[in-house]
Amino acid sequence: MTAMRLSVPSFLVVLGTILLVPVAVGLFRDPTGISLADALIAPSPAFPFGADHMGRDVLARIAYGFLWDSGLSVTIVAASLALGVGLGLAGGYLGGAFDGALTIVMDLLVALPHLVLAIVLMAYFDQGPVALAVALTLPGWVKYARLARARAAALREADFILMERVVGAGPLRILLRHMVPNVLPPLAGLAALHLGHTVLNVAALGFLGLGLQPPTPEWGGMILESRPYLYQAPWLAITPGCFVFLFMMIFTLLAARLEARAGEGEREDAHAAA
Amino acid sequence: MTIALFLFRRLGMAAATVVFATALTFVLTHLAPGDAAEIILSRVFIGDPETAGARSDLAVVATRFGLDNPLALQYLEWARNAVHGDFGVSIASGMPVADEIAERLGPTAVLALASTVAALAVTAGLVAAVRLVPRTRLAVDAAAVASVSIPNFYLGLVLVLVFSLGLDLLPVSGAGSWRHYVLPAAVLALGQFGYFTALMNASLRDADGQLYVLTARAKGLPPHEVFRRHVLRNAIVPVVPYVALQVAFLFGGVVVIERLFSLPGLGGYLVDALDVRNAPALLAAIAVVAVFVSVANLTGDLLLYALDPRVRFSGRG
Amino acid sequence: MMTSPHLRPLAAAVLAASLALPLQAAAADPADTLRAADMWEIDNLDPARSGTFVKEKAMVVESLVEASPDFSLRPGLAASWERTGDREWTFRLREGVTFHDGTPLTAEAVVASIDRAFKVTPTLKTMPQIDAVTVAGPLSVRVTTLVPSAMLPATMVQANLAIAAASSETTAEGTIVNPVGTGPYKVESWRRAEKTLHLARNDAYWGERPAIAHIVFRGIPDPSTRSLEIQKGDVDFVPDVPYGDLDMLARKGFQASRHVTARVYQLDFGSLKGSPYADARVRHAISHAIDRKAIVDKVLFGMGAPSAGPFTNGMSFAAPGIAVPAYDVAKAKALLDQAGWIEKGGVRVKDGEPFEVVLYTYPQRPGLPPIATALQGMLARVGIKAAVKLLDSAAIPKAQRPRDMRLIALTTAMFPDPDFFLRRNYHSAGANNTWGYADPGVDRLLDAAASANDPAARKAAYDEVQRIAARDQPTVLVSYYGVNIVMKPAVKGFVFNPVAHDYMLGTGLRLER
Amino acid sequence: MIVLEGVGLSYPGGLFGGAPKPVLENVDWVLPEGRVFGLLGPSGAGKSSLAKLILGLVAPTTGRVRIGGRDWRAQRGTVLRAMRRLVQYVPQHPEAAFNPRLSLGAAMRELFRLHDLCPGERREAQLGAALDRVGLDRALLTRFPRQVSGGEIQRLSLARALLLEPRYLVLDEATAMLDVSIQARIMRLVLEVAAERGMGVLVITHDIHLAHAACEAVYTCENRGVHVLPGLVQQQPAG
Repeated sequence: MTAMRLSVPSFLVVLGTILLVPVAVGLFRDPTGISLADALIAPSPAFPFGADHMGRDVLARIAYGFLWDSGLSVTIVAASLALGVGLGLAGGYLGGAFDGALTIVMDLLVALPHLVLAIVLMAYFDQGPVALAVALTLPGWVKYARLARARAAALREADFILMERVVGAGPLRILLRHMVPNVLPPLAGLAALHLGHTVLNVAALGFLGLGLQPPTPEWGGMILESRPYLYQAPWLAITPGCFVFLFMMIFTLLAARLEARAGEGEREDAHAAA
Repeated sequence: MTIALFLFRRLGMAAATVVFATALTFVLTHLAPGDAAEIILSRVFIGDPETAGARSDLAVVATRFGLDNPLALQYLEWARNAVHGDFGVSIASGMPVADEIAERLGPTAVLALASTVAALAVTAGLVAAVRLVPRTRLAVDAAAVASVSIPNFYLGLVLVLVFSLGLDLLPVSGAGSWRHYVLPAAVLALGQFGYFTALMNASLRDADGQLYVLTARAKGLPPHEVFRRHVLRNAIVPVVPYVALQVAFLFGGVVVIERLFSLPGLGGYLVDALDVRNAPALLAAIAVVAVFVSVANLTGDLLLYALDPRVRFSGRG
Repeated sequence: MMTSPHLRPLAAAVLAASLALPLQAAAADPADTLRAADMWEIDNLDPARSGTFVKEKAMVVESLVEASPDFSLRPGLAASWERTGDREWTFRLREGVTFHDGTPLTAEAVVASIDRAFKVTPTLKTMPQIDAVTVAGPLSVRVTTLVPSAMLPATMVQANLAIAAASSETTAEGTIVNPVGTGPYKVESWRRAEKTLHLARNDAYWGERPAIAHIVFRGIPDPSTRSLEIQKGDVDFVPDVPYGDLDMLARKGFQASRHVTARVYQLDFGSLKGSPYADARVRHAISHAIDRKAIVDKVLFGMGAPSAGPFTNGMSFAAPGIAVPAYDVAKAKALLDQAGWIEKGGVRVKDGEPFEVVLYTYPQRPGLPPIATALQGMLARVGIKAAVKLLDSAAIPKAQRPRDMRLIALTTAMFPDPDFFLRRNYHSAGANNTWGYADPGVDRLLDAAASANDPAARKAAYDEVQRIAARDQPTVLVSYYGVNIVMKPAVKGFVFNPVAHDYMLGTGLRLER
Repeated sequence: MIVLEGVGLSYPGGLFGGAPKPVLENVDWVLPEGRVFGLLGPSGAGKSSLAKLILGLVAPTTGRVRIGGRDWRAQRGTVLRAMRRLVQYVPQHPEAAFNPRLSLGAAMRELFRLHDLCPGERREAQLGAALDRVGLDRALLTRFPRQVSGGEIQRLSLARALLLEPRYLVLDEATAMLDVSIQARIMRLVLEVAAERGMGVLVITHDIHLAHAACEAVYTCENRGVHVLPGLVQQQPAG
């Protein structure tokens, strides 16, 4: 996505506004209040995005769905980042048997389709938010670890790291104070893209009935729940779909922006690892 | 590194992947809440998941399916049979899993190939447009962003509404003729071309800056000649291996799309197996997916190896 | 177009693959072919496993005994039966019946078929406890049971005990893939890759000859897809479209109908001991808190009906005089107050413990998650805080604590005898009775009725059990399960048979294109 | 005193890469305190490997490297940290010897915390004195490594080494990248400090003139061993 010539920052502001304004409004409304009398009401002043088959306010469910989807995705990306950078640095810096084992585990995990792995994990575990976070973090950390490991292996031989050892810094200090700050910046673009993908995957799992379970407001689950009413109430499917799309688009553009900043050389690493 | 050594390592890794994937799934299916014998008893024999069976029948089922053996032994037994092409009997249908899987390979292969080819064709068109038609860059970039951003299950719903019901052009679901593949393949292709376009554009830009391209320009060759003879050829080469490596990603999409369109392929089989806790079918499907992806990764690696000399020395991990 | 040499082989491969696919299934005369969708995958044709499909829908095989729409028994392949001993029943076969391959229906053929079914599906032999099935004469079959059983003829109605000829083609493991039966239709071809089964009329059928010459069945497990398919026009008959689609389909000119089946949505308590539900007032309060009519009308879009007892009015074994529990929030609140559960800030509390529970259900039956969500709202109104959680049905029992509830959909007549449901749910040793309901009177009534000979005495006992259950509310019945049928206008003569597990096509169908 | 006893070093050949590659074999070498030695040799001969062995950054494949009687390999924790202070290093590329994401001041101040060098209130004064000694302005401390000149950062590199008051200093082609006048000034500074503190110095270089000018004895590193360069030995001290 480096081929982006759109005026990315202004575009991001516009898209972000479209996403966040309804969310901000919807958070003041009730996402779970069931009122069967209001079932399948079309968009109107009382229900700007309509009401679903339980008479629940779709605007409120979109807003709380945003909290769930984005909150979970941020958690998953943060956990993947921490795990990936931690393991990757340790592997790259320590080398030896640990690095060998890490390489094998990473090769095994990249060779499996991530969504398939997550689907299988979700099907066999209690389908709550914790399980979902674990199921998507498990394959998610690998791309960070690959990059971090490569950078750490290069940094290990860097003069300034050698000098830290000469002046007596311990391995933990070297890792945290000197390696991490030098490994993280190129990962920002990757993380932005990962965040978008994670929302997409959370929603896809929800759509397959394997993600967060109803009545939790979650965008993919909302699309699944709306399928039977595609005719009478198409807005039920269209609205959450648009929000997933919007979210993913924002982070794709952001990733492009961050990647362009991170520079040409590191871009190639990111593609190879992704 | 020699090619033999490279192949040896990659094949070893592929085998390890298949073992890892199936062993993990095997353990998961056994750790899952709900007694395996109970599930088989009520779903296979009684045919009604809510109707509990008699205690005495549980023992019969456990013995017949070897469920009272230690877990490792059960896995080894499964693997031994799987190597001989015997994947056991499906809990959902009672039919041999191997037969069911064999029937479902075709639709998935057609879907994967058709969508990849279509995505590449769209990519080629867009890349050419950017080069040959002025002021299309913005539109192409926007299309690429939209492509990678749209949820495929959502796109599928919209396309069915428009093309099956609105315009009455294509079937809603099922298999049986080429027309059943048009919408699913289109959804997957529309989700993939953005990735290919971005990759291709980046690769083209790199090729643009190469010395021989500048030389060709300096010689006074017309721009489209330069593009065709020097830029394009050198830009395609690095992209080709990534197309093969894309298969793992594609499989995620196949699972969702086959479900959406009731297409009797491997991905739909996998999700159906999960729905009813059909462990034998799930294991076989996972094994086949792992083999598929491993072969694709291997192909991608070999292409990279053949096309990019640097890889020969690093071995890519 | 990119003229990369790498792409040409790919394109060729795709072309070859798409040509290798069979072209659109060429059915016989479309005017004489009914295209039907089923709600399950058509992935097995063994009557002993998929009897519901092969017998009730495809009409390829038949049972010794059949049931009338009121669930009373009527002759099937057996013209008559009688109890010839304490633990013995004898069935006399209908004369002049032949299988699709032309061989006659004999006692040997029946015994061989039933013995094979026992091997394929061992549970058929244990519900109830059958000892042996033997030949008693050329057209006479004897069945002996381990304990005296009054309901044996009813168990013979089970679709999985339908009779298939020994000539039926099987796999190496002995699963039938091409059943040869006695029914009004015979299998023409089973195209598994297309998920379709092609049937042709059996012109030598012993009973009423069906009007439609061919039926093509396609398995479409997704309800939304079935709805789309009939609107698109690629099928003539679909069961169970999304409930909300029915009115729209009727407006578009389709025949859309709702029917009640012998299945019930039931709210079970984790345990009646060591939980709030030990107090019958709490159970009644919950029952009164449920607006059953709103659930049927709004959540299920008119599918099913509010339930009184477990059996619907049309079933011969429903006890008279059992009413649907009234929806009465005030009464529910009063009962909870009496039981010591006092409202505090929206949640009821007793002994410092809030009434907070998990309500489990599973997603496989589409009505369950929305009913659970609606129940959550209704329980909240009386101060019971329930968190809805979806799990696989096999996983729920282990997750459930004594204070949790679960919503399930139970079949009430796997075979047409009241013993099946009442014993499983209300007998202290019943297979479903995980909540531990134990009433010695109920146990005595059920045990006596199981072996009794006199139909009137049995009926009286079962009616009494149903009344006691209504009084005690060991579980809360919410609503009967509904199924809907959507047909094109050209399909005529459909009569819903409530005995079916989903639906039966029947031989009365006609096509008027 | 730095003592190398029968030191050998070889790099592993990799999983499928054939036999290990020997760099040094059976080296016995003693470097007493308070003296300035030179080490000459073609590139790739193992000069840098020797430096890393002495600094304890690489463990010898055979033999032992001891500093003040202690074997590097046996040390852990606080003892190891204290031992690190004894030998300091000024590398060839000083601009790469500082973390690019830390200000130079932060990099220097870390040393105080690391070794608890002196009470907090005296640290700034001490840092100032160290900068004065190498002739640098304190304003430099707010900058980042890529914002200062080669000469400045080399001095800073020296200041960092001296701050820890080592008994030994290893200069690894430390002045090779600088122009001749700056090179001479820095060498003079090193020799002055060494004389003041009685510190030993090992000057690794490929510049034979520099070695002659500055060192009491010059060794060469060739054929996987260390040899005295004949004619230049002033006095071989006793072990």
